[in-house]
Amino acid sequence: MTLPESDVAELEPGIAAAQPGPRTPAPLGRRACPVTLSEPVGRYRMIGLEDRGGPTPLPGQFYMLACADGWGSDLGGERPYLPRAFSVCRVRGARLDFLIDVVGPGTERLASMALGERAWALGPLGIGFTAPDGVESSAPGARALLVGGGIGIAPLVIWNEALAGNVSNVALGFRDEEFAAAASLLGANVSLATDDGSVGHAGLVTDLLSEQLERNSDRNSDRNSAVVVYACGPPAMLDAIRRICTERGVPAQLALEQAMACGYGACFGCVVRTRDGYRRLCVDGPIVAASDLHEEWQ
Amino acid sequence: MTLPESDVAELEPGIAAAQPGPRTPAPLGRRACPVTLSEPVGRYRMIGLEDRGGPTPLPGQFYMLACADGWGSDLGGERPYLPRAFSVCRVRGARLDFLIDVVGPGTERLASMALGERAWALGPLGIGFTAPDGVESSAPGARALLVGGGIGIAPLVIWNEALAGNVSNVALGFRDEEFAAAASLLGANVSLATDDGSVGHAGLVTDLLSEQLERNSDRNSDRNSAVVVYACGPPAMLDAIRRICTERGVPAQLALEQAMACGYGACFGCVVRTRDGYRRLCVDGPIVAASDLHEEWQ
Amino acid sequence: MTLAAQSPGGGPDLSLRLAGLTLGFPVINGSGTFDAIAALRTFGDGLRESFPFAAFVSKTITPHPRGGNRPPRLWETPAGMINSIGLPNKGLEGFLAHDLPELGTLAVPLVVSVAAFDHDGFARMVETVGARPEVAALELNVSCPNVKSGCVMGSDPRETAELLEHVRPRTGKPLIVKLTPNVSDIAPIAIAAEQGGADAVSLINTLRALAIDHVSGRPALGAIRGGLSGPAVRAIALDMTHSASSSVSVPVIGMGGIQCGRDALEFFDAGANCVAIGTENFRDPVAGLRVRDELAAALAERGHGALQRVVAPAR
Amino acid sequence: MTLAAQSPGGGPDLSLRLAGLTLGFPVINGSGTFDAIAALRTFGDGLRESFPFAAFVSKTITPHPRGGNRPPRLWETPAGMINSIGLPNKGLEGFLAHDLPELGTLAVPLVVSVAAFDHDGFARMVETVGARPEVAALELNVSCPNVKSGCVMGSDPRETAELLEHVRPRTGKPLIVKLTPNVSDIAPIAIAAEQGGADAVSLINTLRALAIDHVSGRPALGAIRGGLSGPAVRAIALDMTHSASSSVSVPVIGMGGIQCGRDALEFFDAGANCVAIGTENFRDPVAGLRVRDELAAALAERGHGALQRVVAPAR
Ligand SMILES: Cc1cc2nc3c(=O)[nH]c(=O)nc-3n(C[C@H](O)[C@H](O)[C@H](O)COP(=O)(O)OP(=O)(O)OC[C@H]3O[C@@H](n4cnc5c(N)ncnc54)[C@H](O)[C@@H]3O)c2cc1C
Ligand SMILES: Cc1cc2nc3c(=O)[nH]c(=O)nc-3n(C[C@H](O)[C@H](O)[C@H](O)COP(=O)(O)OP(=O)(O)OC[C@H]3O[C@@H](n4cnc5c(N)ncnc54)[C@H](O)[C@@H]3O)c2cc1C
Ligand SMILES: Cc1cc2nc3c(=O)[nH]c(=O)nc-3n(C[C@H](O)[C@H](O)[C@H](O)COP(=O)(O)O)c2cc1C
Ligand SMILES: Cc1cc2nc3c(=O)[nH]c(=O)nc-3n(C[C@H](O)[C@H](O)[C@H](O)COP(=O)(O)O)c2cc1C
Ligand code: FES
Ligand code: FES
Repeated sequence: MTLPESDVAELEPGIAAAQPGPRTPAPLGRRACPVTLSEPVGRYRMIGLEDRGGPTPLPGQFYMLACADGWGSDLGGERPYLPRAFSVCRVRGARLDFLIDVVGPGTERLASMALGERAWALGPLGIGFTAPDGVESSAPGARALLVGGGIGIAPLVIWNEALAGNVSNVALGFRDEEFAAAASLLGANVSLATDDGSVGHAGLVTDLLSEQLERNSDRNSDRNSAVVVYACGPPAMLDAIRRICTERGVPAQLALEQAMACGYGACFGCVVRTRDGYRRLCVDGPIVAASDLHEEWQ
Repeated sequence: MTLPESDVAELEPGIAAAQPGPRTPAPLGRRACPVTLSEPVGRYRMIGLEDRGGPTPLPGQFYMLACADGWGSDLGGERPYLPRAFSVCRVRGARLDFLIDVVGPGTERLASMALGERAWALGPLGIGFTAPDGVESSAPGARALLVGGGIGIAPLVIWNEALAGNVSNVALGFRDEEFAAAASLLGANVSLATDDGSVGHAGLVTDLLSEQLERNSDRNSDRNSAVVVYACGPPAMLDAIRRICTERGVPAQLALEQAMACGYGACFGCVVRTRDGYRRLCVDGPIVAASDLHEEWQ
Repeated sequence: MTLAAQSPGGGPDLSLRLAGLTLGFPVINGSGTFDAIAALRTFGDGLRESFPFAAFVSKTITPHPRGGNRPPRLWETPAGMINSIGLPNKGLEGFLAHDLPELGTLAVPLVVSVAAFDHDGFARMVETVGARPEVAALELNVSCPNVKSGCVMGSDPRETAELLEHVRPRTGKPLIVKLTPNVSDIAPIAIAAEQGGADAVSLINTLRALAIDHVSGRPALGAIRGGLSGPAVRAIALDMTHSASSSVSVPVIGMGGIQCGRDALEFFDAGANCVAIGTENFRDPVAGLRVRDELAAALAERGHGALQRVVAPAR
Repeated sequence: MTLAAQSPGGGPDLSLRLAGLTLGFPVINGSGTFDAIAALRTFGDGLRESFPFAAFVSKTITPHPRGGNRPPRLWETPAGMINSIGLPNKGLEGFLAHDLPELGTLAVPLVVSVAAFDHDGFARMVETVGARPEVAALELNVSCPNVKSGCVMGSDPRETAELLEHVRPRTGKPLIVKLTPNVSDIAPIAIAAEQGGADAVSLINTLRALAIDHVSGRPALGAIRGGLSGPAVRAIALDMTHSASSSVSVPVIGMGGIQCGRDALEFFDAGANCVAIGTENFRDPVAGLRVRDELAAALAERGHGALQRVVAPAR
């Protein structure tokens, strides 16, 4: 095989402007936090870290985590080497809970941590979700509509708790019933979709979203501005949501992911393409307004 | 600072001839062996590996060991990366016992293995000790004189057991009483020396050796050929023994150490300088006749 | 210098003069591995009080704005990482207007890293940036493996000499030349930089590298190629630091895979006069201070002579 | 070819023709990282039945005997190691008299690696070794960083071309040129080798590196400098494999830090036609067979097209 030879920098997109966004600053320096909770949640694992010195994060913010020992533990010094990004899923006193989906060496090592073991935590990082009434182009009294796919439910859990009664609906999509067990973290009032139909709607969670928005606009042709969509999940799902919401003029806040090395703006590695250029997700995200994304952001 | 700029190969010493030596060949391939023993012995740790498929090693042979998991476990993929060499210390059925002195990341990791954890073992490797009657220039009916320094007792334990009644004396040197507790592995009939005098002779184990040889020759001017010295320990000790034995015409077999990458002759890294050139300790050692060593072998 | 030269435990004075700069301790950052402005937004003003480096080296800026390479831009490797960031920056004008004023408020000397794609561009950068009072020194990035010109200028002694000829007259400020490791022999290039009037050399930049995605079997990074950094390259960086420091008498800033004080000490042993932290900043934002303290401890263990050698003014 | 081309589990046929050799599977050893004679002494005749490589590449031999460098010769680094072995060997005569007959009894094709310190020495080596019937191919080591001449010949396209001009006429056997990574751009050197009549190129050799002993602060290796190998260099080796394979049409033997079948597949993805195992042999003497099996499994996962591409005769 011959690989494409082009290594010319792509110059056009430029660098996007800094985002204000709600932000709790992080203390300078990572903290060694003991694991005080480890429990399965469906096919995921919830790991709780006792972060005594740390501030309370805002929903949507994230932490860079690495085990204090055994990070890079394969024979021959293989990965993980860099810390990994995780949205805060719940806050219980000084304990920060992270919901972990094992997809590679870093998540495997983190999910296997024993109680009392310590992990390095840096955070809270990035900007959090903006409440419905703060979102540009939302109607007064707008309510939240939460849409999650798979592990994307993590930041929605804490956001759901923070919004308390102000959530009109929660729609979650999972691979199958086993994964869907994690939906319990968002309470009882949840619409479910699964790929295999083992529970809830057999199909995409975006079907549920479209249906919901349809119902809203049936009632009142102007009512879609009375909801703000908050979504987190795989890129294809988020792009579908972006298109659906753009079409209907519904404001949406998306929690995006990109591989990160540092989490605090140092490496310029975590960019996503927005309308005004490349934006670092770690300092100017991970929450991005759907309307800010470039058509070809994926 | 300016480092010396010379990187010219040292050409003169040449490559030494292959050594026959007693050798049990190793099965081709490393084996994953569970830990079935872990106990402190003085300040050292004895780790037993169940090597069901493997052959019985000869005293003086060694194994290359690496933990199956967590080898290279520091943050950032630091050392250990290569396996480490260990003399077999005892054989109990299919269990191979290794006595480990923690001096760096590899020995630390190996000594910390839990029961049931598995280590890769490749061996037996190298050549073993030759019994007194097989040693060149030894007198018929010669007896063994074992001299060990610190962790150097490891191969002497199995050799002492193999020689059974044919050992005239065992002299061991340690840093202090705590380390000296490991002398019990060689039974009761042991002369001890410690650096701090906390037990036995206050001074070097080579003092005990000289004394012993003195006593032998007092009895009979020709009797020194009736002993063969077997020694293992730090290089300075082994060099002293080499000089003492050369002076008195006593044959000596030394178990040497050198950093090893492979243990089976592949890398040419483990050489020691002998009279006829560089010898690979892993295939033509680690047991080397004192008289073979170059004056400046250290 | 306002920085505490003492480690918190009351360690030894590690301050030094380097290429005309006064540094509280011999640890700075590698260009492009710490963004002081983003870090201020993340960590707040706490960063000012315990800024992790004795000087701040900016990300490389170029004459015109650049968005950088298409993502993905990061790939993890054994004991290291590959980046294909592609020098995103606001361009000379954008930098002077937006970033420089804020960087000027830091309590440590500011080194601005510049690159261009021809001699005139480089000369203009050096002249314009060098004229700004906030700027203590300039670093010439002639070594970035992501951008063609950088590679060419820094991989040949003659090219390096010609570049210095063009830019040296444009500023009285100290010039640091950052060398690329993608060469057969780094010594002649360090010598060319010195003879051209460089006040210091820094090395190493990243090594050209490729990442393959296992699932697709295709290059994993948007820009195909990238640059390798981290502990994996440390032994190579040490060798080049030794080569460079044995062949020039200007100070040498050593970097490449430094994670802790012991690693830093290896660079001093190999002839460096100062070290820089790159990739390790990503794992620990205050790695600079930690390395300072660990270095002080390691020096103390070695005894007084060792300490003097490290903090001695550059040859 | 007598070697089983099937993995024990009855995997796919991975046999290939490479530079005139028939290989049971596309995995050989890197020169100097496996000593078949010492391994036979260690493992006995079991080694013959399951020889870990599809061809055996000897340690580099030189015109005259060499003892090699003063110990210590080994140093461990993050995800790698530095060696300063220094090409110990019995010299041409000693090799022909003592080693070659025994190596000739192996069941796999024998590649003899040769080096010399001038063109005539190289030519003599190639002619004499090439004339022996036990020898299937020769590898020219123009890249060993421990020996001055090697570095020079392999780090410049013209030098490489001149060398090939001298040695190519001396043998009809396949010539493999082993490239050094200590260069700015490996493509012109691969091209020079091809134009000079090389039947294949292999890469990479080790990267020049330095180890410092922490206690003394002095170089840890007897020969000061050494060469870095192991997973730490893999991303660099992949990039150079890609560069070389995009610029020549002779087959490319890729190596550098391969530990498992997935690593090997990365090299095929980058354009290699065969891979070699080096440092990993030290950790696992049957790494070659393991990589073969893991590669077969990884290819099976990718599907039929992938398999064909790897085992297809070289372009
Ligand atoms: C802001 C943010 C919040 C997040 N929140 C959560 C959360 O709450 N819960 C959660 O489970 N996850 C979360 N993630 C995702 C999580 O960070 C990743 O799943 C994690 O980093 C994967 O690491 P790993 O080592 O397990 O797997 P990796 O193997 O590192 O990651 C798997 C992915 O990386 C790619 N990959 C393979 N090899 C390499 C390599 N050598 N270098 C780089 N990439 C490679 C693969 O293509 C694959 O897509 C979040 C990510 C971000 C950015
Ligand atoms: C034939 C043989 C038999 C042996 N038998 C035994 C035994 O029975 N019991 C036992 O406890 N030990 C034995 N040893 C010694 C044992 O192999 C070493 O102590 C072990 O390899 C040390 O590994 P480590 O990772 O713990 O320490 P390392 O840190 O690898 O070793 C410590 C030594 O290595 C040097 N060093 C430091 N950094 C590095 C580096 N980056 N790369 C290379 N070297 C470095 C240091 O100077 C120090 O001398 C034997 C050795 C040989 C050759
Ligand atoms: C993400 C990233 C971005 C970098 N950007 C630059 C840059 O803009 N200019 C530059 O001269 N070097 C740049 N470098 C190179 C570093 O300054 C440093 O030379 C290199 O990473 C080696 O040091 P390390 O191993 O400690 O990271 C960059 C390195 C990384 C990892
Ligand atoms: C101990 C050692 C000795 C080597 N000797 C030689 C040699 O004699 N000739 C040669 O061409 N390459 C030699 N090499 C280089 C290897 O063949 C190989 O190119 C390099 O190690 C990269 O592959 P790896 O990372 O898989 O080890 C040697 C490498 C090592 C580690
Ligand atoms: S992760 Fe480094 S800049 Fe965002
Ligand atoms: S350890 Fe490799 S040859 Fe002895």
